[in-house]
Amino acid sequence: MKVLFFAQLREVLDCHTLDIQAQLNSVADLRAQLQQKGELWQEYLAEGKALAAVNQTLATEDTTITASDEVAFFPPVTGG
Amino acid sequence: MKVLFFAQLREVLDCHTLDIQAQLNSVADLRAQLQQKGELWQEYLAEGKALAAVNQTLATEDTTITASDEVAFFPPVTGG
Amino acid sequence: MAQAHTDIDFIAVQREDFSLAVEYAKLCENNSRDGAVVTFTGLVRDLNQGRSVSSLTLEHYPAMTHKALQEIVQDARSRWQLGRIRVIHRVGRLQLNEQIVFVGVSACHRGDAFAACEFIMDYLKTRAPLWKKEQTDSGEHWVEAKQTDQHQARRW
Amino acid sequence: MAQAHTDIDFIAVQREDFSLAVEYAKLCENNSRDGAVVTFTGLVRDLNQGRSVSSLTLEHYPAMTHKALQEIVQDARSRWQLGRIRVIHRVGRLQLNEQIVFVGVSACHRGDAFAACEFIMDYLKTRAPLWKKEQTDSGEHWVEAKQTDQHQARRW
Repeated sequence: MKVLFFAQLREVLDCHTLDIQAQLNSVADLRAQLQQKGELWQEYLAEGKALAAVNQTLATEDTTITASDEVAFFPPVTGG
Repeated sequence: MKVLFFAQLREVLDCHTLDIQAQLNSVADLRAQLQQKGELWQEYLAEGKALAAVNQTLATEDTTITASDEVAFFPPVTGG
Repeated sequence: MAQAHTDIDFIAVQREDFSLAVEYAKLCENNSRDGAVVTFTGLVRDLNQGRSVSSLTLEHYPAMTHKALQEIVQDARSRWQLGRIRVIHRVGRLQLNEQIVFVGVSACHRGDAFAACEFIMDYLKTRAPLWKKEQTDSGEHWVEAKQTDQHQARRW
Repeated sequence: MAQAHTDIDFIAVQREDFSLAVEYAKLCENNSRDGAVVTFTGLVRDLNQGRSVSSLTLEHYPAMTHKALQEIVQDARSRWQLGRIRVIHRVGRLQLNEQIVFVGVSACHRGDAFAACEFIMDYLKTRAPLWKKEQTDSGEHWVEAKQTDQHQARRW
């Protein structure tokens, strides 16, 4: 699946897009897997610190994901 | 004192301005006195049907009035 | 302190139309402090309480209207942190779709601007000495005050 | 039924500036049903959380932003009786005093227009994927989400 990062997250992780092949069932699974990539990933992808969207809709930790989904992680939004 | 009427009240009573000489102490007194002028006055100046302002500020029945005041009666407002 | 704002509040009761663009520019120009601007515009609509309206005549109590609006604006200032406030109410004959009333408020925070703008309209509707007479397909008559306006004003 | 309104809602995410006068005209033209128009405009202000701001850069999630705004607008339509809705959010680099966001709502009744306009702003602030980076006198940094925005969105 395609994983995107935005704003501070994109900058701190120095990563805009990842392609993940692993079999994962939920946003929580994906988050846990990504957090293993290093200390910064551990810290900045913590629940509450990074929101998630699945296929361009805000998601919860339970939201299921499949290989064809686009998942995005980003900080709490600050537009307006 | 000068007494003014506006909108429907002005039309129904066919009166825009009155000059009242009597010694009256409150809006309630003036209202009662005016209501004696006839049936239409009785009906259309009833409390709740006609608001009062003393010197261009919304008043209550207790508001005191003197000979030099400008008192106005009008229907509930409908601007905006 | 509210008194000190009198010179930066703009209140007008007039026959002439107004321009939202001009009013908005006056709320914004040389104002880099306020990040939020809320405006309300009221217009003559074609249906009111089931009657087909073609025009309105707005009567008012000239000596009182400006003063009543000023008191409402100062009341708003005592409740919220506001930047600039502009209130315009038209009087006389107004045709369908014409603008009747404008309230514009700037503030640092949007919550204050929204609350003050709605508060001013709610109070204006129940406290400013203005009366509408409608010209409709069934003749001309005075608009009756609405209970809902009383309720909306009592929320504050 | 909310789906049916999609064609009369205008939602734009753009680099270009917008004109309040043009947006207001589009809310009003050939619209004699709605007597109330409420607009909100957000601008780049000089002070934010104590820092002196000279400009902002707005990043967003292009594939999602429009969709998120559309969902917020449809949510508003399900809660109030509304006429027309227009939402514009700018992205890219914005200087001090520039316009950031516009929300305009028309309705028969002013209470609906006020509530929907504020609701859309509150939801936009917590649900639309946009992020501000400030250029200030102490360097460049990402704006932190405010607790007050979360509280304001939870009221609805």
